[in-house]
Amino acid sequence: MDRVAIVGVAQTKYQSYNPASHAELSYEVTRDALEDAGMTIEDVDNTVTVCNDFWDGRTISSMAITEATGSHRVPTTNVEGDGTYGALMGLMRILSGHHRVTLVVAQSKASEGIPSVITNAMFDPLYERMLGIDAVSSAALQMRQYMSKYGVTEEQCARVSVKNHRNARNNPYAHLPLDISVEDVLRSRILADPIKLLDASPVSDGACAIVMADESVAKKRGKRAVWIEGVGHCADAYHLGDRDLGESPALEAAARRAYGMAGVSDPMKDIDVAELYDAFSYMELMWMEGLGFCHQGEAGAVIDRGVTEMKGRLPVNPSGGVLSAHAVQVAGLARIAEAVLQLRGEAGARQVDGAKMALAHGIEGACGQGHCVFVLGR
Amino acid sequence: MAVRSEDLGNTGTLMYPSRIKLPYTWHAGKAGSRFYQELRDNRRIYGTKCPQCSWVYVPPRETCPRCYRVMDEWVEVSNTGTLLVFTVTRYAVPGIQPQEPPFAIGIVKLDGASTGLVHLLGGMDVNEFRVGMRMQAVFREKRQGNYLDIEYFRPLKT
Amino acid sequence: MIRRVGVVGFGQTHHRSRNTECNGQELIAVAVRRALESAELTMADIDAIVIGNMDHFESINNVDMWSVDGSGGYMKPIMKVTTGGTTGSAIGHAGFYHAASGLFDTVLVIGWEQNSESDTTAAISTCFDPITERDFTAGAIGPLAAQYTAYMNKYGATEEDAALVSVRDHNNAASYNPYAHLRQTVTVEDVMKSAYVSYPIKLLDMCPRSDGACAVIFAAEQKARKIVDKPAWILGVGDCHILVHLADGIGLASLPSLEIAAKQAYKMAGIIEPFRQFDVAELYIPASTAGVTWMEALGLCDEGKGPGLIRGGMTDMGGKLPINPSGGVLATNPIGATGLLRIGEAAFQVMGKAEKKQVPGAKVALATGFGGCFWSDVTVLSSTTHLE
Amino acid sequence: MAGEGREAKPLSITSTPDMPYSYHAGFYYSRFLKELRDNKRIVGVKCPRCSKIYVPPRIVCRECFVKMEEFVPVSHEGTLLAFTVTNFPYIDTTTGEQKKIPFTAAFIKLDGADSNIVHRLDETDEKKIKAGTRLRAVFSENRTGDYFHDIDHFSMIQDT
Repeated sequence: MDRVAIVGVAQTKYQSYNPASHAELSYEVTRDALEDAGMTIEDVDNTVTVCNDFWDGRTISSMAITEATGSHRVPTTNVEGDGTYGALMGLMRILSGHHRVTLVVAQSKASEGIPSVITNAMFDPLYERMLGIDAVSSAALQMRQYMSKYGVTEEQCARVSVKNHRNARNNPYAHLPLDISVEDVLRSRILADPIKLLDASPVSDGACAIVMADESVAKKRGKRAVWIEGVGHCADAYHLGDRDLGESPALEAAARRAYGMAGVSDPMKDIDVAELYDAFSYMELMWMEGLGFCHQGEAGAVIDRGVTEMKGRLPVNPSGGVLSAHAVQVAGLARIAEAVLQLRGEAGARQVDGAKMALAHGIEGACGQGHCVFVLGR
Repeated sequence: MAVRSEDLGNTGTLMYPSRIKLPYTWHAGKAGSRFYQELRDNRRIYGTKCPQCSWVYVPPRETCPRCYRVMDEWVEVSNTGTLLVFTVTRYAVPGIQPQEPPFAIGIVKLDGASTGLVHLLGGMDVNEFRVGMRMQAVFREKRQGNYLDIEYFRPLKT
Repeated sequence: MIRRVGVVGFGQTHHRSRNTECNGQELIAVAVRRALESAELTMADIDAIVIGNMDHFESINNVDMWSVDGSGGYMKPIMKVTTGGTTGSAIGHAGFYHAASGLFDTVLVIGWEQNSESDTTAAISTCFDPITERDFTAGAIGPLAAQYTAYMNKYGATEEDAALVSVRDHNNAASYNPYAHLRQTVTVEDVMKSAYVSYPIKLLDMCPRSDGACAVIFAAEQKARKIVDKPAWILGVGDCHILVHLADGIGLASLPSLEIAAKQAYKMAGIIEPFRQFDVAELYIPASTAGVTWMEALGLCDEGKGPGLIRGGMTDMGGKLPINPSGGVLATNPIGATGLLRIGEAAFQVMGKAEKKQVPGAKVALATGFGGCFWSDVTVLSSTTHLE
Repeated sequence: MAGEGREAKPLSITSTPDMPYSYHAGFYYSRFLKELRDNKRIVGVKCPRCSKIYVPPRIVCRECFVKMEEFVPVSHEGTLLAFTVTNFPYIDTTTGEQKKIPFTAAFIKLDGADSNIVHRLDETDEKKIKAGTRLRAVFSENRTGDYFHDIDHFSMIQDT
């Protein structure tokens, strides 16, 4: 693979609602990412937007941010999926040799809609949709399956939430920095058993942009260039009943691909920091297994040992993760942006010392049906 | 009808209330039409069987997702099965929920099927469901050819 | 190093007003199987999938994930791209970039729409700004009508010129394309007698909306050569999505986005004299009037000379540059598939596989996409890796 | 293998999903809506570089890609550029009911603006409408922060 780097990143602060419009939010991160890259809009030769017609309440949702992201000036496309998929599209544009600098912008104002109604629309209108199932209740089925299959406990899942909300206190962009205990999580209101309020991410408004560049451009950015070492994506079966919800074979396949490209043989050893898509507490544990950081069913024990804490061997979600800020579609791109800050040594109070290789991860669909994995290096 | 824009908190900006409300007619297709016809007319649950991997899919599909083979073998499966997982939804969402919360949803692996069927659970207190329970489909009296022709799955009396 | 990419397979459904026999996934599978058959491939040969449609036509969120039962995406890389009317061309370009990136060798691209599942006009109306435009706008016909009125005034084009485009496309569909949705021959008189939808555009000047799916397989050069003897090489792609507000599309003399996208694609491909170099074109024209006016944006004629090409039969089958042998969008419009159909049809032309639609000896083809807010995508395909 | 080869009659599933959205007007549209509501004023925003005035106001000049911050009033009057008399039935997605037809969508360039707006024209007889006609905004008495109704419609200015 030719070398492509991320040379600029920007995020808004994530919050329960942001008064800026889709275009205004997108302009803000476009401007800031370009500034971070030391570039102007003239340097950008193509863009990728990440918008979703359901969340944005608009057919051709990318239309709203076309001008605000400078996408009307250059070749552009819109990926409807997690932001990591948008970044992947941007990467492919550069790897093709036809483009040198890609701006990727993801934005979400989930506060405009009703998340349950919107995520209910993921389910087959001929079948499961009529059950009123949504992102939360489907995840509850997965959490139960995962726990009963491997004996992972609600306490272990709660520990993820405690860790990530605590980490979020070091992240100025986070929506929900909290100082909570395992008890607080266990005692929080049950949404859909076994998922409790503090096992679930909030839904946030926010935007994120990254600037990617080919080697010739990126080299001029010196140490601020963070290189894309590997990428992989994959989808599992659609109907929940077709899947073993306690396993994530699609993540394993995506990771295998990304690791193969990046030359990662022992992820726990090779990767210094990971930003995972923990829309629910249990997901961080499941994804760690899918990513090969530990064996199946062992992630509960791993978090018990503090391995994924800031001072542990593999800090996971120093940013506070998706549990602490969940702008849908944006969240995966935000994982990439956070990984970039880590590798540049610019992550401030959430910095993992000496991080050289980072992993960023996004999910798509219900219960992590689809996964996209990026391995980034310094 | 004019809409009244509301102040969005203390941000000095406005919020414009609107909606996307539109009728849809989804075609049930080859597999879905037959599935629902059998359910409606005969209270029978059918799946399709893959000629390659031999999985029996319920609800039936025309194509095996795993092998991408056309499945034209129809197999009747039992209306009883095993509860794989469940949850109890305890929050209300206007417009999309078939019942007032709390209500239980589970995945039941019907005897003879290779896949689980996601459906409503009933017939007992929502707090009493357990993984591994034997379940049985309760068919609706007035069946219309849709997913709720099975009203819910209830614990199988032994 | 630039990695060359070719189209190796193409399949489509028999498009119809209502396809009640298939659900969405089954519809997709029909097109996918035909595309695989055309390239003598199986699903196991596919490395990645790109899919696109417009969410609110079928009210399904995360279609990439939902599609897996029909698209073959189980345990494969799959992503969704959607850009409105340009969705079909945008996913085609996304497929091109998948293969050109070196990350994937063989890429399946699927566009589909089951338009009969909802009120298409209503669903389209939701693409306009909810606070300043949506209440008044049911589509782009107003601006298109205004554009043609201005063009008629300026260049002496007539309503009959647009009718000739409608006749050409409808009759091509009827004569040559068994997959087309509308397969009835029409005359200029028929078109002229049909009711005005928005002056000067009449009912028979307009595209229908259809149920249908299309699949195109792209492959990187070495793989492509192994799959077929004569791939359709993608020599150039361009896309330009210019506006946000529909009202700002008024007063566009031609279609600036098409001109810009064409320039990008022509530059990549080395097209200098489009009219001479192209042997056939599949153009996304949403109304026959655009078939008169937009040729100049593509550099196929000088400003104001569109009517001359049409009247002289230059774009008919047997003419110097046949346009829309398939019947184009005026005959078939499953919206998320429409732009990809243009690429697939153009590819089969240069592969010599277009059957009754075939333009004899076609070597270089042009395909376009239109949608969004006067947005355009352009693709240049050729039977040779370099233009002669 | 019961019932092999039996073809089912195609069935369908119908439903009318209702998805509420509270669209955030943002800083630019909010100013626009409030000026309409409170002061019967139509405001645009001016590009500091090329001086183009955009109505409705928006954050960035599409020509210069610079942030615009200067709000300026434009006229209540303008020129009809194009129109569509919509006379085919379709569903109003904000209600789920049939849209009231016919109505005329008028694409208008207001005096003082460099971009166009769309609004309703109070004439549905196509023969009586001509592009180039001068139009004037007619405001509602009861204004609520809804562009579609705070300007009730546009009317043709009669020659005097």
